[in-house]
Order: sequence, then structure tokens, then C-alpha cells
Amino acid sequence: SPADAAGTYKIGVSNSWAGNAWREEMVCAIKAEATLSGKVAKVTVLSRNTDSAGQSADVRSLITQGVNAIIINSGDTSANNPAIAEAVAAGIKVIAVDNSITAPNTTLVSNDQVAYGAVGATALAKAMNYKGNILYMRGASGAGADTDRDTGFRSVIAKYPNLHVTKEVFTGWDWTKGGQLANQLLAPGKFQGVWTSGIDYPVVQAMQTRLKGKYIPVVGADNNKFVGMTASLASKGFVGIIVPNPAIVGGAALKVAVDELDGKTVAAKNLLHPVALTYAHDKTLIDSLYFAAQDANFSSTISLPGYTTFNAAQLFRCRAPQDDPETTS
Amino acid sequence: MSNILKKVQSRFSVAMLSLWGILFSLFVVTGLVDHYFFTISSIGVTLQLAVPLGLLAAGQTICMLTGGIDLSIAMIATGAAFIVSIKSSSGLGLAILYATLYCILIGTINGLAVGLFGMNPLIMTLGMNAVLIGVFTVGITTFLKGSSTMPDIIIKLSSGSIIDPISWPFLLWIFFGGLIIFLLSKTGLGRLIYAVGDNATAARLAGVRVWKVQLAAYIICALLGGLAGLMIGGQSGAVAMSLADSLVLPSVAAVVIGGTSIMGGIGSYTGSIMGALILTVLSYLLATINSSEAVKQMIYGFIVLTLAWTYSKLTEKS
Amino acid sequence: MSQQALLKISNLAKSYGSVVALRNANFSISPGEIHALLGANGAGKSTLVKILTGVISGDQGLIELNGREVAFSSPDNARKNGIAPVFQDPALIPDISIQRNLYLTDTDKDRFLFEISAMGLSVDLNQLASDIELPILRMIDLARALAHDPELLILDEITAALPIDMAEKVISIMGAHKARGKSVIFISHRLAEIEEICDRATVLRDGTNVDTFDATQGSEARIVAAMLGDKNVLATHSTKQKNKIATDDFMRVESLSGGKQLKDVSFTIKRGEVLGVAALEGQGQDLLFEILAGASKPTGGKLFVNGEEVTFHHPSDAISYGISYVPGDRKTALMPQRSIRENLALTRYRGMRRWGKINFGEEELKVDGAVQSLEIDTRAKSQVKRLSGGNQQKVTIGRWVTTGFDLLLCFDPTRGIDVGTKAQIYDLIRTFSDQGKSVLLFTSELREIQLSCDRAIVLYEGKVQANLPFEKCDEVSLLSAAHGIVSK
Amino acid sequence: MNLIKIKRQSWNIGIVIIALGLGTWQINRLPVFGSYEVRTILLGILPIALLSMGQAIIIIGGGINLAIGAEAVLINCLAARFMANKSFGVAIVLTLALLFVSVCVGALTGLIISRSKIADIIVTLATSFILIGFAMYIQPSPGGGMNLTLAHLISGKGSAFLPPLIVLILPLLIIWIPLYRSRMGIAMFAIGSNKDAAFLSGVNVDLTRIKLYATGGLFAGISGIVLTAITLSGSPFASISNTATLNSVAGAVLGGVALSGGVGGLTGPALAALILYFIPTILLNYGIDPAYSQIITGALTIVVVLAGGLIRNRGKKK
Ligand SMILES: Nc1ncnc2c1ncn2[C@@H]1O[C@H](COP(=O)(O)OP(=O)(O)OP(=O)(O)O)[C@@H](O)[C@H]1O
Ligand SMILES: Nc1ncnc2c1ncn2[C@@H]1O[C@H](COP(=O)(O)OP(=O)(O)OP(=O)(O)O)[C@@H](O)[C@H]1O
Ligand SMILES: [Mg+2]
Ligand SMILES: [Mg+2]
Repeated sequence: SPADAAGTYKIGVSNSWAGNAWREEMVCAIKAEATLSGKVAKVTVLSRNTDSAGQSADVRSLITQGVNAIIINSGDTSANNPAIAEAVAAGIKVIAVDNSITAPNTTLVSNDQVAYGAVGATALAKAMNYKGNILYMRGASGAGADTDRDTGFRSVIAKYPNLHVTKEVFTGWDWTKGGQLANQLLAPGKFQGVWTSGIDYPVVQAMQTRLKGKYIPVVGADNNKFVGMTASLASKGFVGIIVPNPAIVGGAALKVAVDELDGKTVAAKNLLHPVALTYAHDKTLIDSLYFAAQDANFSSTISLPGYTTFNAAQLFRCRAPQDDPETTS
Repeated sequence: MSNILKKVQSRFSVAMLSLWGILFSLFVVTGLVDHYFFTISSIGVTLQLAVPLGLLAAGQTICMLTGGIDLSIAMIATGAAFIVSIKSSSGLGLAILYATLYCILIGTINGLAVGLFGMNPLIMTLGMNAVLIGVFTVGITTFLKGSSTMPDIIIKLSSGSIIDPISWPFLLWIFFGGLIIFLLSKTGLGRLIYAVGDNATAARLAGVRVWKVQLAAYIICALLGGLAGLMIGGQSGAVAMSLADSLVLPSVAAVVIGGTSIMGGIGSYTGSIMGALILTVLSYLLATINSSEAVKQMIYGFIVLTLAWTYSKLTEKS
Repeated sequence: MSQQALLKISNLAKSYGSVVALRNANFSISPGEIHALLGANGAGKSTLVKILTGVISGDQGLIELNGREVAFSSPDNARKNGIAPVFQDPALIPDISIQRNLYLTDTDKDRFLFEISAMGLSVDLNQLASDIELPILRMIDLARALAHDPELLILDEITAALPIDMAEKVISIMGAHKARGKSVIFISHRLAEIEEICDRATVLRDGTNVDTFDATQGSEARIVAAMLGDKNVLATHSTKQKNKIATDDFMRVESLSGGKQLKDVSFTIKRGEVLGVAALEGQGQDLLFEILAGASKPTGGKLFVNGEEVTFHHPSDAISYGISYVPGDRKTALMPQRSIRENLALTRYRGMRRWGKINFGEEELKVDGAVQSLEIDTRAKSQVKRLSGGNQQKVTIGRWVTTGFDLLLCFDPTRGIDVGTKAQIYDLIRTFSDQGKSVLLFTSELREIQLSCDRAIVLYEGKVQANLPFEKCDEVSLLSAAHGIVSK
Repeated sequence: MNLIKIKRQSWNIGIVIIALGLGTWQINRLPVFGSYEVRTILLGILPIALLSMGQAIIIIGGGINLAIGAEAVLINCLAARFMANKSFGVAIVLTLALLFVSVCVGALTGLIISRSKIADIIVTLATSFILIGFAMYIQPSPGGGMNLTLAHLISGKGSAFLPPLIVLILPLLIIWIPLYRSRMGIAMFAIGSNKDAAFLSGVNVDLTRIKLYATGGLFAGISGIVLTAITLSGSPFASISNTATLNSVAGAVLGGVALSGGVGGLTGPALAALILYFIPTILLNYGIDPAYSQIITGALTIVVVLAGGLIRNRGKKK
């Protein structure tokens, strides 16, 4: 594209969890948007499975690299604060993406996780006719996003006296564990609805074996396979409630970073507002969200109007400005 | 003379009996905590969920009997699942062939390193696991790019039930489990696996090419790991980098609870099967009790420790 | 001898579960006495030593030191009370230096060095124990004990792993210790040593002291009788009867060399011949056996089997030529946690072609045959480690009876074995040779060569020093050749 | 005589050379290299270096502690929970108290292993669950803090690299060196080298093992405190403890500690942490996917251990 040439900004990315489809897509969105922005010369990605000491070291490495902005998906709400404070002191813009951080003078770009919990709960309550038992499958105990979603979820459920959370478990956002828990817990008649923190389609699959195809409503995220199941199983009475948690929030973070570097005023908190989708109401939208050729855990939302400018092909190409176009096409 | 014989036999059955006792009491406790547990379908699902752990434990049993351990089994399983799920678009047979070759390759490298070059198995397989995580992290964005969806037939084989509580994976386990028990107790290779684990020097002096036995052990272990990977992937329908992570340490625990010595030379797959069942019922119990994640972790660790302890005390005394 | 006993033991007992290691042991030792403690394998000698030195505690009984009742809580504690042991098992830590080993046992460095030089040895204190050869290590262990200048020195089978010259040195050290008015408890299976130096001997049988007497010349018969009790039938050694040996060579060794230890070794073994190998410790005999067994690679020379030149890359190559190896150390030959049956049948499955289903009927037949012909005590057959030492030794040989062989390489098969079992093993070797099989036999007890071999070679500094016909295999000739004195 | 000593140091010399080589490479690639960068490196390696040292002590004594990461996480959570908003004096007292706790946790682990006679790897596998559960209980979600004066005293501030350097070296000087020279230190090597011989030499094997794990626990405790000082927060995640544990084993082994016990020291592991830090950082400089660094680190661990083992064995054979 024409914009490639003129960029000057150096952007650093610190990601604490690698080899995960969602995070890979997030990084790709950063790269793709950086390339399209035309203002970025180089994106340095430091993405690996590491603890907070390791991620702090990565942040410090990025400082040493002389980047202008750091986009950080932090494994911990506060543990990287000392390193981040050093970055801020060095004049580097720090943008937290996906997971919020408590460090001052930083910008947050993220899904509104409290709303995420709430809209899913509202839709679930409705799908359950405001009564029955809920299997509540959370993320990782202690994680920031999980705590926020819990706040939203509970605020809604508390309003309906006939809705009961009879079972609360943590999946650790681990698909294997989520599937195992669903298989263990979904005895016929035990629950009338399931809320998941994004570990969704293993639950639907477990219903096929454990409930012999008698589906109960499930709240999930915009995982490709879940989207597909919501569409294909709708005729069999399955109500899938999709609350998107777009991985391309990374692209939004990049835009905010560039805006900040450009000297524009940027809000400290930039939240995406998720809405719950069901096949009954949003058939065409849901159909358009399914990508047969993509991974089961691919986050299906591929554009955030106002934030991202790439199209699907550009996102999948996953190309940073400094990459040689030949080798990555 | 018959006295000592009897003692030896009773020693063996005390161990086995105590495992049955533990399993039974856990079973009852779980049923009391969650009355849904005493349904045929819950028992079926428990047996089904025990299959991947049981298969991983089978591989681990063989490695541990030779005095080794395989911690790369996590990425062997994950890798096999990735390969099958991504390559199945170009034909299931081919995908399974690739996955088999992958398992054989990794098993061969592990086996040769341990057998021929005398690498410490713990370090070798830990290192191998790290390498494989890297390879697949790079792979899913390059040479293994594509949609990772488990083929329906594998989903069926790993979670489809025939008539409750009998499921396809359970039948598969009976088949492969029987094969492993047969291998260990009725074949020449089985004899050598025990011999090498008990005293590799002695086995060598008796003319055994020890490295071949170790090679065979790590290859068999890798193949079982790959199969377990497919089962795990099929059961959750998802393939992710962390696919088998949560089962690796339990697979070691299952083998030890089942009475196989981590030093090698003594133990059986029957014990490991009991270990796998015990840990699966335990995980069901933990899933159903209403307590914080913190307390669950503590209970899990505490019970594993207690089990290993009681078992070793029971067998030591007699 | 009316003075007060230095140490007095009464009614000492110790059991390991159902195994009674020590039933009821009584004996006393006077100041300035060398007291032999004798008994068949498993009689309880080492157990007694361990109780005396505080390694383990007895179940019951009384130990009096200078008339005062004592019970030591640790070897350290015993040492401080003037009792210093050299245990049957090596007690030096392999991966740390000798200096740190000394520190660990609170041993004075200078005294230790003094004792070492008195032995005519020199030791670099910075060396790791694992870099030192076993016989030297045993001497270091002894020097360490002596450095504490104990009232009572306890030596548990120290000479078993020592070459003759060093064993002699130990004897003289005991003499010197006695001359200073101090006492020694000496445990050995070599009866000649007992007669040479000991004042009195106590014989243990099944954990009970059965006899105590002056260890004068000619008491051998009495010792054997006491040690064996009812089993005495086997006590007389089967006297060697010359049998017809075929004239064709089974194996020919030509200028074999291996590293610095073996140089230009040549000899032949005929079919049906028992060829003895005599040597002091460390003359290359270990390596010679390992090379012949395919367990080590030679650096030069040739091997011929039935006239055909062969190279062995692995023990299994040697086995396929009918050459079987019984290592000296039972620990390197057995799978301790497996059954007698699995131990005996192991070699059957060595080839990948035999990795499939086991033919249990055939296996049982072979195993039972071996068990019967070797008279292995199968009471504890489920785990070989529960067998007594002698029976374990029989299993190592029995393995080759089940598979068959043409040449058996026996390395010191009677080390630490009681007299009765020894006789059995020699009988067995004779039977093999009667069946036309050859045996190469190394033994550290020179007089045994005469009891079982048709011929002997003597190794000295890695070379064949002498090749002696049966008539010349007397102890004097062997010994002088072993010391490098050329005999014609 | 000197030759023997040099030979014994050869592993450390090798490690120093590799670390220096990688360090120079990295420094040359950096736009600037000053005290801030030195502090960055030190903070990057400090927790894992300390943990590797703790693991090294335990491995030298013939054990292995799969709960060492969990011990550090527990201390981290306790520190962050109780030290937030406390005065300097109180924080110091609490630090000492927590170090005492870490010693007790280690000692208890050693006691359980001695009493139960279960393999170290199994006991610590179980205790790792218990300790993490406890950490989650203390600090259910990340947070807490530490007195800033104390934090800066430990981790430095801005470009003050001396504090972390001192924290790295001080334990070597005041714990390891006196220990190495003491009878207890020798006893630790002795039980790792040959337990039976150690017993015959008058070593109280059980007590020594308890002290061994206690000392390892002390290092884990220091690591936990340092982690708190660096992050000003407590994080109760099992994934952190697992990664840390595996890295500590890799660090100890790369640092020349033989898994069979009895061989090694603490300088090597501390330096190995440097190598483990430089590899991903250097690759990052070249814009290479950090996944490759995982491949390289894993492969390097295997190769180093392989080469080290071969060299050691050659030395043994004379
Ligand atoms: N730790 C142990 N556990 C069980 N049984 C044991 C143990 N130590 C010794 N025994 C048994 O106690 C008996 C006496 O053993 P001990 O070692 O004292 O014999 P010994 O007279 O020294 O024999 P040897 O001449 O072979 O050295 C044997 O039957 C032996 O198997
Ligand atoms: N640790 C043990 N556990 C169980 N049984 C044992 C153990 N040690 C010895 N036994 C049993 O006790 C028997 C006698 O053992 P012991 O060592 O006293 O034999 P022994 O008569 O001295 O024979 P040998 O002369 O061959 O050494 C053994 O054959 C074995 O059946
Ligand atoms: Mg015996
Ligand atoms: Mg003995």
C-alpha cells in the first residue's frame, strides 16, 4: 500500500501469553494497522509466555530499544507498574490493551469487560425466561478481566430472584479444562443455562454427548466455531448468545498509540461496548461473522469502525511495516 | 517356603486392594456430594474423561518402568492434535499418517538421546517440550497455518457413547490398555523394559541392546501421547497450545499412585489405570464442590500427597 | 586373659521385618586381641558391626564397653568412644574430595596422611573419591579409621576387594595395632588370613554365636564345621580330577591390548578346559574379561573363536559366539527387583526377534532346569534382592545355564561367598567342563586355582607373565608370577 | 593439584565465557549501554537466578523441588499482601518473618519427603498445588504492594544497579560459601552423592535433607521478596510458578549441577540465568520471533547437558 514508506514511529509490543490464537490475532491486528497507518516505521513484538518479572524485563528491554510507544497486554494488573513507570518517565506512551493496568499516566484500550459480563447475563436471563439454574464458567481466578466480567454478570443476575447460579467454576481460559468441566457438570436437568467467559464451544459439544442434543442457552464470545454452531444448531433449538471480545482490539490500541504520538488528545479509557447477538435477532450479522477457513478459536470480529482500517486479507497477512512484503505475502 | 510366597502375593494384592478401596471411597464421597454422580451417564462421562489421562499414563508407565520419564508428552499430544486438525482438510488418513510420523520422530529423538547419548530423561524431555512449544508457536503462523478443527470421526471416537456408560473412547482404552498390559507382562520387549529399568548395566551384560529398548519405550510413549492428544482435542473440540498441559503432571501422579517406581523396574499398567480413575473421580469431586479455586488446589495437592503416602506405607509394611 | 573385657556383647538381636538378621549373639573381646568374626553369608556379621557402631540400633541385647553399658546413636558417637569401623560397603563419598571426606568424619588430616604413608601409599587430598580405584579407596577408609587411633578397630571384609599384597599389609597393620595394646574385630571369608593373625575366632550361624575358640593353625576344619552346622556335607572341597580335554582350541587371543592396562596378551582356551587367571588387583584382568565379553573395546590385537576372527561391538555379539560373562560384582549382573525367573530368562529376549509373545512353557522348562541344577533356594523368588548372597551368585551363573554357552567367563565368582556355596560353584564349573564347555576363571584366592582349573595364566602389569600347567599351579608359583618374578 | 581445582571449575569457566560472549553481543546491539541497562539485565535475571540457586542446592543434595516456584509465589503473595502501606521498619521485620516462613515451608517439604519415603519429585508435585492454593487464598487477585524505600533498597531505582547486584551476590557470600565449607555443606553433597555411604560416614540423612530443603526454601523466599520488590505486587498464578520451576531446573542444570546429585555449585546457576536471559533478548534485537528463542533455549539446555555429560564421563574413565 502507498502509506508504507513514510513512517517514523517505533512501536513496542509486550504480550505475556504466546501461542494462543486470540493473542496472535491481536498482534497481527497491531501489525496490520501499523502498516496501514503509514506513520509507523517498526513494530517490535515481544510476545512470549512469561511471568510478571519476565514481562517487566521485556518492557525495560523495549525502553532500551528506544521505542516511542509500548502496547502492553499485561499478565498482571499491577506487577509491571514499576517498569511501566520507568517507560512513562522516559517519555514513552504506554497503552494497555485488553487487560487493564493500574499504572498512572497510561491509556487503556479494551473491551468493556464489566459490560461484557452484564450484556451476556441480560441476554441469558431472557433466554432462560428469567428462571432456572445457571452454570457459571468463569475465566482465571484473580485475572483482571475475570473480576470485571464477574462484577457485570452479578449485577444483572442479582435482579432476578428466580435465577440461581448453582455452580461456579474456573476454566482458567483453558479449552481442555473447560471441555472437561462441561462434560462433568452438564447432567440432564441440572442447569437451564450456561454463561462462559469465552470458553464456549466445548460446552456446546458436551451438550451433544451429555444432554443428548437437548440444548440449553450458552453465552459465549465471538469464537469462530461458536459462531458457526450458533448458526448451524439454531434449527435444533440451540440458543447461542454471542458477546464479542474482539482480538483486533490490538488494532484499536495501535490507532490510539499513533494518535497520542501525533499529539492528539486521547481519552484515558477507550472502551469497546459489546452487544449480545442471538441468531433469532442478528442472523445476517452472525452469518457474516463465520469464517469457515479460519481456526476454531479465531476471534471473528474483524473490523472496529472508527478504530481499524484493515480488511480481512490485510489482517490475515499479519505484516508489520518493516517486514519485507515478498516473504510475508 | 509357601509362607514367603503367600506373603509376596498378599503384598501385591494389598496394594491393588488399597487402590480399589481408595477409588471406591472417593466414588462414594463424590456421589454423596453430588447426587447426579450416581447416574449411568455421569459414570460414563467419568470413564470417558479418564481415557486421555489413562493413555498418557500408559506412555508414562512404560517410560518410568525403564527408569525414565517423558515430560515432552504434553507437546507430543498437542502437536499430534494440531497436525490432525489442520491437515485433515486434505484427508483424514494422510493427517493421521503425518501425526503418527510426528510422534515417531519425537519419540525417536527422545529415545536416542536417552538411550545412546545417556541424556538425563527429565532434562531431555523438558528441553524437547520447550523446543516443541517454540516450533508449534512458529508453526501455527507458518507451516501449520490453517483452520484447526477436529474431524467429526475423531470427535465421535473421543466422546461418542454407544450405550451409557460405554463410550467409544472407553472401548478404545480397553483395546489399547489390554495391548499395553499384554506388552508389559507377556512379551519379550516387556521383560526387557522392566530389566532395563531395574539395572541397565546388567541388561547390557546379558546381551540386551539397552538403547533399542529405551528407543522403543519412548516411541511407544509418544504414540500413546499422540493418541491421547487426539482424544483431548476431540473431547473439547478445541485445539490450543495448552491442550495437554493440565494432564501432564497428573499423568505422572497417576503412575506413581498406581505403584510404579519412578526409579524404574517395578510397577504395572493396571496400577496406573487405577491411578487415572482415582484422579478423574477426584477432579469430578473438585468440580462439584462449591469452594474457591484456592481451596480446590489445596485439596488436590493434599489428596495426591496422602494417596502416594498411604500407598507407599501400605506396601512397605507387609 | 582374666582382665576385664574391652567389649562385651550379650543377647544381641535384630530383625528386619520377618527376616531375623541377628538372633542371639554373645561374645567378648579383650584389650590387645584380634578377634575373628566368622560365619556364612547372611549369618549376621555385618549386622552386628552396624549395631556396634551405632549405624542401626539392635532390637534387644546389651553392649558393654569397659564394663559400662553403652548404646551408640551414630558412627560418630561410636568413634568418639574409641570404636572405629571400616564397613563392608564403601563409606567414602564418591563426588567429594578426600579432604572433605575426612572433614565429614572429623578426621585429623595429618594423622591420616601419616597412616597413609605408613602403608606405603600416597594420596592427593584434592582428588575426588570417585577418581580413586577401589583397593586404594579401601586402604584410605582404613587409614581414616586408624587416624582416630581407636581402642577397637572393626574391619568388615576389608580384604575381599584387596589384592594379595595389600591384604598382607592390612594383616601387618592389624598386628601393629595389637602391638599397641589395642583390639581388632576382623571379618573375612579367607580362612588363611584368620589363621595367620587372629587370636580367637567366634563363629556366627543364623544370627547366633555357635562356637568360640583359639584361632590356631589347623582350626580350619573346626571353623567350617561351625559355620555350616548341618550343611557340613559340602564342606570338603571336591578334589580336582583331571578329565580329558579336547585338543582343539575354542578361543584364541592374539596380542590383545587395551589402553594402558592390557599389553599384548595372548593365550588359548581349549574346548572343555578350565583356564585359571591369577593376578594381583589391577593387573588388567577386569579389562581382559570385559573385552572377551564384548563389554569393552580392545585397542589392538585379535580374537579368534573356532579359528574364525571375530570383533565384538556389544556383549550380545560375544553371546552369539557362545561366550557368556559372569561379572564379579553381583550388583552389575542382576535385576534386584525382578523375580528369579525373569533374571534367569533375560538373555532369551535379547534379540529383537524375540520381542514378541513369550513362550511361557518353554521358558518355565529352561528356568526350572537351571534352578534345579544349581540348587537355587527359591523361597524368595519374587525379587532377587531378597535372596542371600550365595543364591544371588548362583542366579548370575544360572542365567547362562538356561541359554547355553561354549565359554563361560567367570570373574571371581566366589568373592564374599561362604565355604559351602563355594564348593557348589566349583562343582558346577567342573560339570560344565565335563560337558565339553570351556571356562575362564579369575579368582582372587590363589589356592582355588588348584582346586578347579586345568591350567592357569598369570597376569602381571597387563601382560601374561606365566602360563602354568596344572602341576605347577601351586600357590608359591602363582604368587611369585603374580608379583612379576619370572618362573621357569 | 591446581590442575584438579581448575578442572573442577571448568564448567563455570565455560558458562562465564558463553555469558560474556552473549553479553558483549547484546551490548553491541544496544543503542546505548549504561547503568540503566545494567540494572535492566540484573532485574531480568534476579528472581530466576535466586530460584535456580535454591534449586541447585536441592539437586546437589540428591533431590529436586518442583514446588520451588510455588514457594516463591507464596512468599511473593504474602509479602505483597502484608507489606502494602507499611513503614520501612515494619517491612524489614516482615521480610525477616517471611524468610523464616520460607525456611519453614522448605523444611516441612524435606520432612515430608524423609518421613514418607516418597520420591522428591512426587511430594513436591503435590506440595506445589498446596502452596499455590495457599497463595491464591492469601492474595485472590494480583495486587498488594511493598514499602517503596525497601523496594528501592532491593531492586534499585532508575539507573541504580548496585542494589540488585548486591542482592544477587550477597546470598552467595553469606549463605553459600559458609555453608559449602561447613560440615553441613559437606553432608549435603554427601547425601546427594551416595546416601548409604553418607549414612555410614555418620551423616544424619533425614536431618540433612530437611536442612537442604530449608536452605532451598530460603533462596525461594528471597526470590519471592525480590519479585515483590520488582513488581510491587503479588500474583497468585500457577502458570507463573510452573514456568519459574522449570526455569530453575534448566538454570541449575545449565549451571553445571548434575541431576544425579553430589556435583555442582551455585555460581554456575546464577550465571546460567544470565544466558537464559540473553538468548531471547538478543533474538529480539534481530526482530526474530521470540518463539525461536524458546527453541534455542530448549536445544541449548539439551546440548550443554549432553556435552557436559560426555566430558564428565570421559574424565571418569581415565
Ligand atoms: N536392611 C536390611 N533389610 C532386610 N534384611 C536385611 C537387611 N540387612 C541385612 N538383612 C538380612 O540380615 C541377614 C544378615 O545380614 P548380614 O549382612 O549381617 O550378613 P553377613 O553375615 O554380614 O553376610 P555376608 O558375609 O554376606 O556379608 C541376611 O539374611 C540379610 O539378608
Ligand atoms: N531382605 C530380605 N527379605 C526377605 N527375605 C529375605 C531377605 N534376606 C534374606 N531373606 C530370606 O532368608 C533366606 C536366608 O538368607 P541368608 O542371607 O541368611 O542366606 P544364607 O543361608 O546365608 O545363604 P548364602 O550362604 O547363600 O548367603 C534367603 O534365602 C531369603 O529367602
Ligand atoms: Mg547372605
Ligand atoms: Mg557382611
